[in-house]
Amino acid sequence: MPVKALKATTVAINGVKSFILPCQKIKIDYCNWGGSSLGIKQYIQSKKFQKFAQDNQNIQINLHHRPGHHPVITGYYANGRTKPICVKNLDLETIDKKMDIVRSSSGEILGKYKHAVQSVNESARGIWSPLHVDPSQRHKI
Amino acid sequence: MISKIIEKKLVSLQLVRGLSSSTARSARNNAFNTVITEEVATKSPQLVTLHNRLRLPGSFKLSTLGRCLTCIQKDNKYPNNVGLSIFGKNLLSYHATELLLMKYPRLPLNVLNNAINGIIGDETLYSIGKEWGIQTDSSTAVEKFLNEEPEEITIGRLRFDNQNKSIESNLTVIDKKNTLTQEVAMASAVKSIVGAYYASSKSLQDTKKFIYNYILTTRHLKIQDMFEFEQPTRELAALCKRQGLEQPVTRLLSESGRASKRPVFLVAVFSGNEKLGESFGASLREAKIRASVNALMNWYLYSSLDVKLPSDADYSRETLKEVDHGIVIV
Amino acid sequence: MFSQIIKSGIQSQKRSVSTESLPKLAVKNKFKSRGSAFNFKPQKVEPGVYHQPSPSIPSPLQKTPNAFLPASDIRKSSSSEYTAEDVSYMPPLSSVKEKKYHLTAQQIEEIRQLRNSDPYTYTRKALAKKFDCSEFFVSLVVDCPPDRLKDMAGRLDTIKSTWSVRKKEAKSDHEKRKQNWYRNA
Amino acid sequence: MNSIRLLGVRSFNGSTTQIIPRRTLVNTGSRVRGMLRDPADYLVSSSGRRYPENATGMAPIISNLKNYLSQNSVEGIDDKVLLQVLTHKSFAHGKKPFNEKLSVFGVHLLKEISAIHLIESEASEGASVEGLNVDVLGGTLSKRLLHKSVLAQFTRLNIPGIEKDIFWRNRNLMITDPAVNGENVVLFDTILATVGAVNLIKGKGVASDFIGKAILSGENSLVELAKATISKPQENKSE
Repeated sequence: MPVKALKATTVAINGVKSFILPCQKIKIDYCNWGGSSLGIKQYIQSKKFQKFAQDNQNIQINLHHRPGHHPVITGYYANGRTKPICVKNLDLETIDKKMDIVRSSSGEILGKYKHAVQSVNESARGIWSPLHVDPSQRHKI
Repeated sequence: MISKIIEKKLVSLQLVRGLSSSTARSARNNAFNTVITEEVATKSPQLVTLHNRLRLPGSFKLSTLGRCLTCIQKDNKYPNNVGLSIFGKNLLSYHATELLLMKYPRLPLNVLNNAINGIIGDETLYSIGKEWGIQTDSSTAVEKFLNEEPEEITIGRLRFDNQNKSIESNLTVIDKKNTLTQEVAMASAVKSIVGAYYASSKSLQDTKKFIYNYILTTRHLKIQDMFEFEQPTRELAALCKRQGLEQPVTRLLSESGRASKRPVFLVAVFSGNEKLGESFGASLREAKIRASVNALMNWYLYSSLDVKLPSDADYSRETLKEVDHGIVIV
Repeated sequence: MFSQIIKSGIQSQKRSVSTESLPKLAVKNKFKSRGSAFNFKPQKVEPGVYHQPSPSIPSPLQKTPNAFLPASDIRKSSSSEYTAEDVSYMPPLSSVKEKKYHLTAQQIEEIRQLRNSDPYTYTRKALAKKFDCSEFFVSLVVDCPPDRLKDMAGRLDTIKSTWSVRKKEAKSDHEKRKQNWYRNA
Repeated sequence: MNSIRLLGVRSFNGSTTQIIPRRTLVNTGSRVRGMLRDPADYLVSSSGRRYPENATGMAPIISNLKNYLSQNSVEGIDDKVLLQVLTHKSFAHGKKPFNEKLSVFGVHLLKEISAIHLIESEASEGASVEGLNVDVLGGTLSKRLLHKSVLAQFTRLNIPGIEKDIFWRNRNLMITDPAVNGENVVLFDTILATVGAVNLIKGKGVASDFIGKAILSGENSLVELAKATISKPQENKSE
């Protein structure tokens, strides 16, 4: 009865040998009539947007005319979540910043992490054990 | 690459069966006259972004990428990716086996197979495909027709006969006859991208680099959690006998709280006066079993300092005298 | 810590100095240890090379015992005085029984017949005592007759039926924990 | 019949290994369940060859394999590794080093190299990708190529006398059909272990040339044998 094998558990680690940007698609909804879409319409025709699209060839960008609504920028991410940001009445520069936020976000729910470092590797010096401490320094009850 | 799509709100329609006429053509037979042409493929936003995301070389045409996303279907409009995915699987399984065998030369075969499945199995390739941003095509032919969905958007998505088709909001049809599940389809797409990578670059070295950069090193495998022993003490004794070591003896190193509710015994297995493995236990019996499990893990998970791969350019192991004996058979 | 330096520093030639022969770092606290555990003032330590092994069980992925290292590995130290341990103060859990292999073929046939003819009087324990061998060896020689197995299983079920629900749960939890023994978990 | 045999346990204390003689009753001849078996019983392969203990005993056994390898310009593989290539897991309860892991290494390399060979040379009716006929891979030829009986047939033809060199345990000597009594499986493992050993010691470059020249081309090459089995009408389906 030699050794038996259990199912493998693998954890995804992005960025070891290659980094794949989590943001895959950005959808820009605008309305041709509403005043709140003024900024987004300027942004779409601006040089900044051309440069953004040229630099990020790995992000699919959809322009979607959605009459009768405020303009929204939605980011679609690898973990399946989306990140909508309303850009109503915003001017060109702010919209550019919002686009950068959507691009560089990972799509995870924002929150505080308990530990500063999250690692998949075992600790280098192992789990501390009182029975392995040098007898001269052992804790005396 | 900006493309303007008018995404109309979907009108929920009574499905009209068999609208799209399909000539009787066996799914296996790939001799099609309609092939994904390069100029249609370059217009597809999904293909261009996927090509950039994986930093594929210029020789990797977008039409080939389009073919990688065409799984086997009842009425295939374009040639499918079955051959490519089989070829990709061969490339992947060689490199995964080589990596694991050279890193852990004494790994038992069943653990090796599970580990290979952990790195390049369908489940893993499904999550890799999602990370690569491969979108699956879930709209039916009728919805495509009504939305006037252009051809380049359709070929940019993973197309396959889904095993569970959702007709209405709460009704899904599960039809197992030659259909694919989401995992199998996505995995076949990832495998065929690997196969197509060799086809376009025609060099095994570059393909190996791609496999390592985008597939093998993107998963961390917890190999130490994959072992289970049935009679570790007997197996350790058989191992020591086979390797010519002295019969293992379990010794008590230190303990705490023997008379209390939670005793802790630190026990180690020695061959002569060399320690093979040690562990804790709430009872002496548990500690002894855990110590021999630890000793066997120390044996099976041996890894040398300088791991070299046969597929490296400057590889030669003339000095290698002994290959791993094999699994311990009790 | 120190072994890392050795591992990275000397790649090609054999290990010349062993970590065990270096003095251990005994950092003493100037004041009473329990009281000033949080206000630790170490005594002066002369500069030099100390060996501070990590107080934990080394993981199979990071360290292989010397006896298991193949001859071609540079970490293997040929003479074991570097890696041997003083086992004099470590008592063996059970006395080391030397396997005797003293039973002849006829005696083994006899064990089989006795066991099959009347398993209730000739139990494994009785046969082991009679032929001066281990009970495990008796089980190697002959399987327990099926009717006795069924009878024993029946008795065990009647005992288990008297268990309370809490005891049943405790026993099944124990079985689950025992599974981890065999999985290095 | 019990013969008293000095079976020793080598104790590893430092450099010297010391044999501790002790009186051990060992059973030879017919098997008695529970008795310690005399190693001489199970160290003989089903072709009557004894497992060699030293280098001189090893030379005649590995000569066929060694000649085959040197004919295909593959030198420098250690004799012990060649002996391990010829030893199957079923021999001597796995007490001697066996070739299971080498054959796993070999099968994956052979699959990859033969896949490349097929898509470059074989025609297929499907649309080719960058000039490679990838749709050959799903077909019967690629499945036949790595079928146990085809590879075993290949080994018999190309390495004469290999069946007698291999150390394995034949479960039932009465059955002579190689497909059933396990001889095909053992030959299949041996040729794959040879490929694995060449790959492990000489590297992938040498191994893929070896596969390209010796296995996939040449007079009775694997591809022709596979094609022969396809065109020939199947007499027994059990093949």
